[in-house]
Amino acid sequence: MSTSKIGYDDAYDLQAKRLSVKKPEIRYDKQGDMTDDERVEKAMLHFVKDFGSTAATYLDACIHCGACAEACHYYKVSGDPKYTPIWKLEPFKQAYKREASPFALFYRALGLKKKVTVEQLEEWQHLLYDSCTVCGRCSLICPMGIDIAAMISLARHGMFKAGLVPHELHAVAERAEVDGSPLGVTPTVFEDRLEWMEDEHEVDINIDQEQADVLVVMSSIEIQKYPQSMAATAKILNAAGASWTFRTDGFEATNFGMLSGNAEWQRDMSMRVIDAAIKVGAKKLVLPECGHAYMALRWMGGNMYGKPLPFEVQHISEYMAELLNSGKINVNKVKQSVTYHDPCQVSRRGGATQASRDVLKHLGVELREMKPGGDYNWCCGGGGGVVTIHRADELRYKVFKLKMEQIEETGAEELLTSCANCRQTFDDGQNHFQWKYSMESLLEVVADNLVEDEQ
Amino acid sequence: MSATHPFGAGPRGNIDPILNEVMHALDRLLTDNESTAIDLSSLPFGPGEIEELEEQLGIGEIKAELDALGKSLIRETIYPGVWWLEHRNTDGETAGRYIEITRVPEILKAQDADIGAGLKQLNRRLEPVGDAAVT
Amino acid sequence: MELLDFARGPALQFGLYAFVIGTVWRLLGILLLAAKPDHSAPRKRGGILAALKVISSRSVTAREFRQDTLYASVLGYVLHIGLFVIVFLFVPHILFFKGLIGLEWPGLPNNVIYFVGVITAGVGVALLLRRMTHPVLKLISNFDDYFSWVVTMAPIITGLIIPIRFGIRYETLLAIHILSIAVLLTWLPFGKLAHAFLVFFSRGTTGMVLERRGAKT
Amino acid sequence: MKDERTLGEVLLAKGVSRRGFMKYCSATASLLALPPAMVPRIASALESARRPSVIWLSFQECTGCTESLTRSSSPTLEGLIFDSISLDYHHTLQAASGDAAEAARHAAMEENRGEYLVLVDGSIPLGNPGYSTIAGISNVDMLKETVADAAAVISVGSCAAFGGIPGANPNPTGAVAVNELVKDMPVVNLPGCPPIPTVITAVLAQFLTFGQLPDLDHYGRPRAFFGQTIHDRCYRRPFYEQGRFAETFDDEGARLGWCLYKLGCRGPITYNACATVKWNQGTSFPIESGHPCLGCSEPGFWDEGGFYQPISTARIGGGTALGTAVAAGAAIGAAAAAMSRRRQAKTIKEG
Repeated sequence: MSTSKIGYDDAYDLQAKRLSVKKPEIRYDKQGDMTDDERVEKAMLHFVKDFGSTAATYLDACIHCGACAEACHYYKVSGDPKYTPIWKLEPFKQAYKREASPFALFYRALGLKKKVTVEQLEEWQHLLYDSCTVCGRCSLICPMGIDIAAMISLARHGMFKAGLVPHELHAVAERAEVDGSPLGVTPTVFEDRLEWMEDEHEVDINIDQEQADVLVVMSSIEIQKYPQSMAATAKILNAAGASWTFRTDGFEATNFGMLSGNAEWQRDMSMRVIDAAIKVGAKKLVLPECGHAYMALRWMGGNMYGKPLPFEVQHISEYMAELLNSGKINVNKVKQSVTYHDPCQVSRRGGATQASRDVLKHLGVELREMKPGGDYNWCCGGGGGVVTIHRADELRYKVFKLKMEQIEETGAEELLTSCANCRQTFDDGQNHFQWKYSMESLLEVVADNLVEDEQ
Repeated sequence: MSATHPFGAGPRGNIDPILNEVMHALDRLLTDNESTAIDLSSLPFGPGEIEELEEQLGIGEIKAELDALGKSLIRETIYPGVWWLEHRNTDGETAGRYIEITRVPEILKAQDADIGAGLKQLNRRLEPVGDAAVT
Repeated sequence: MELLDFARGPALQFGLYAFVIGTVWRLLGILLLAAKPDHSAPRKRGGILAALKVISSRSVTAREFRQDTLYASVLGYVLHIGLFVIVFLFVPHILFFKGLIGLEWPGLPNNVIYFVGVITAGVGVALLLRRMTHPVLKLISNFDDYFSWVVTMAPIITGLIIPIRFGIRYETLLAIHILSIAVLLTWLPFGKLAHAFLVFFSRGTTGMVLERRGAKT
Repeated sequence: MKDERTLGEVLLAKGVSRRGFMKYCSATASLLALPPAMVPRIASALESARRPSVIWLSFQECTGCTESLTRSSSPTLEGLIFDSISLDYHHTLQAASGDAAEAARHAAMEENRGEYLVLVDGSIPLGNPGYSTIAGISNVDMLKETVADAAAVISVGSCAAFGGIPGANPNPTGAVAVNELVKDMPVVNLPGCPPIPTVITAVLAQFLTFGQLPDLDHYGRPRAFFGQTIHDRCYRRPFYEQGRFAETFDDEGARLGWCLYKLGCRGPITYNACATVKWNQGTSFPIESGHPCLGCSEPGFWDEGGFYQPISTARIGGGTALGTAVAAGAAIGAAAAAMSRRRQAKTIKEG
């Protein structure tokens, strides 16, 4: 594989409000030194690999009705038709028709569908990465029921192989593959920071237990930017009286392999966690406040493993809801009005929408839903790796305005979510717009309001 | 006809359109002195429709019978100026039906050729009596 | 009569064969591609019931999107309902199907069909104008979209002309109407009109994938 | 043999009054589908018209056409018209036979060279001329000989006009219509099985009155009678529009006189005057009697499938052909998928 030209040591700006690379003016949109033809060939080969019956069903079904545009925040805020979700798949669709569709032979023989060109792929880099958070709203509006978001993820595979990934995203993915963390969190760093939190918050944190019922993992964003999350997680697990542990050989929940489109890296990253869980004999893997980690491990983990996982996978919000519903932990009532931002991959795409609602109910807050809310919630604009891409900032801020208006309309006092990536996107937006709302973590609110003497 | 069918009663065919045409023809007769004849054999009629049309027009003041190549009935309807004509052949089968909208149907008027023939005949009959005959 | 004989004989026969061959070809060409098993632990039951659920539920636009798609969906509904009515509830059509499959069902009076036909044709024109003017549709439309429009509208227009005639002989118009259907049948499985059957598979797939996650479908 | 008197003189000699003549003219106008206002013109034309000579040839036919023509009892108005033509040869009707009959035909041809009309009923076998002969002369030879000096030919009935039953699939005698053999003179087709007698007399009356043949459609049929479909002039048409159909011959709809479309009525694609002129002195026509139109005046009506099959039924092959289509589609589809899968396998191997 190609190598990044940015050095790891000084590339990241950890002081910034979001996952950020220093000196973003240096731009590389291509990786490796392939010729254009080689890039196209690579892209095609790897597109073809993904044209299974599910993808084919979707790619063959589009009726060009254009409804998906109305569901996409990028189209909504810009009015630019190129942001129509299905248009983002155009080269992928074109490749499908030409290479694998039922009439592929005719398309090729008669030249009815042109070969995808490198110019097309370069142009579509912006559409497949910068302007798609894989939030899946378009998948819900499609009258044909095409899961467009799932297809975007597949299309990224070929783009990665062709070396046509936005540079920052490629860089963090590569670092995650090599170092085990996109933000340079080595096992040592992780352990150091856990110990720091243990002291800071006076909480017992289990590290590298040989055996545990519950394996807990974190996202680098939390480890580096929101370390209190680790303490909050420990507090809750301790309060529940669970047999649990963090593992230094499998702690990273994020999966930039998946976001960037490298299927092998995606597997490597998932397998580290899966192996660790198996090693400690975990009955349950608790995922942190991270949207795409839920998709990667809850819904794709078994597929990476090649068979059903021998343990249950839960998002922290689901785990908290389970503990609260069963009375294993209790929380004090919080007399505040709150609006909750659903992380796309956990709620809309992941099916865990109700869990956070249950937690909020136990907290006794006045929940003011956004409109549209819940499963139809507007994305924060930072998902799918978009928040890492600097040239996408301008567009992302436009999208964020939509989110801001939606939240302001609720008039809620507090803003909560259960995804560190959403959180950093909000922090960055808040900073950019000097906005009054700060994004808070559902996990931390629960930890802060735990009824401690229950034990 | 079934009255319970949701889409109304059966067809009334040509009766109303013909009555309309008769009305307009009567108007032309009065204002422009223009006669009209409607040949009923060129129109599609369902069973009993001609009879119904005849009934609608009714029987007026004048009835005449012509006997030439079979009988013909000529009858004014209840609408003065509207005539019902029915030609029959020598077997008494109906050979044609017409509605004429005119003051007097042409066929009722004595024809010059027939008047001439009649005159000749009358003349011949009077010949032995004297020379008073008109030539 | 020669044209009519050709239309309802060889032409229609060709259309039907093309339709059947194309449909089976396209479906198997899609469905026999590699299928990856899903090893994730389901939250809810997927399978056929989930597929059926989404096949029916996606017929209605979610409330959240309704306002933004109102115009297009109303036109879309009218077009599809109109097509259904004129294709399946016009008595001569029913007799056509009866001849084909042996089943018969009650139809509607012709005047109702003509009325629906005119509305459907009008909506078709409105949809075409929208496609030609709306920036999104202009961008994403291709030959298939316009050709499929022509092929769909042709039987409606030719069917509506039959009672009007325009001085053309009935059997000539009928022949043209049947020929336009032969073209429609021939094209249907190969272009976007295949959504007539693909819709069940794409919605069903989404149902099976997302419903077992308990995710929004 | 040749009668030089005008029609006016013939009628006068019969003692027909002027009123009677006018009545006759009205009937003629009605017959020619001309408006009653045309009666005076017809009267003046008929007064000076001369009786044309008519030679009637019967080939592969069933005599139904002649039966139809003579079914009207004499003397009727149609009958009068036959008084006004000179039917010089008709081997079914004429008293003469054998050589005398053929001599009459030759005499008529000789005396009216270039002016006589030839009426033909029946089709002509070309497969083997011996299939049908009259006085030892094959049909094709007799037709060619007779039409050589004719003014026009009138094909009476569907056999003469389109080949009819003898020409129906598989057409064992190689039967053809008259206009396939007679190309160099006007041929009027009066199809129907049988044709409406009034239509035959009307064409004769037209020729008699105006000395010319009527305006014809693309099948050589007079537009005045074949210009509209049965369906267009059918008194049951409103039921068609209302969607009220007889489903069987003995159901409620049939009793109420509803549309016969579902019972296979060919009215919409059959051009004829049955619905207005009707049959048996204007008594009725098939639909009025409760039977769907068979389309007997259209070309090839025997080969259009079952009479009771609705016209919108597709004329296509059965289930086995469709089964083959399914199999073919499956084979191609499976091959296409297999090809794509092979390409995928190759990719996965190459990494």
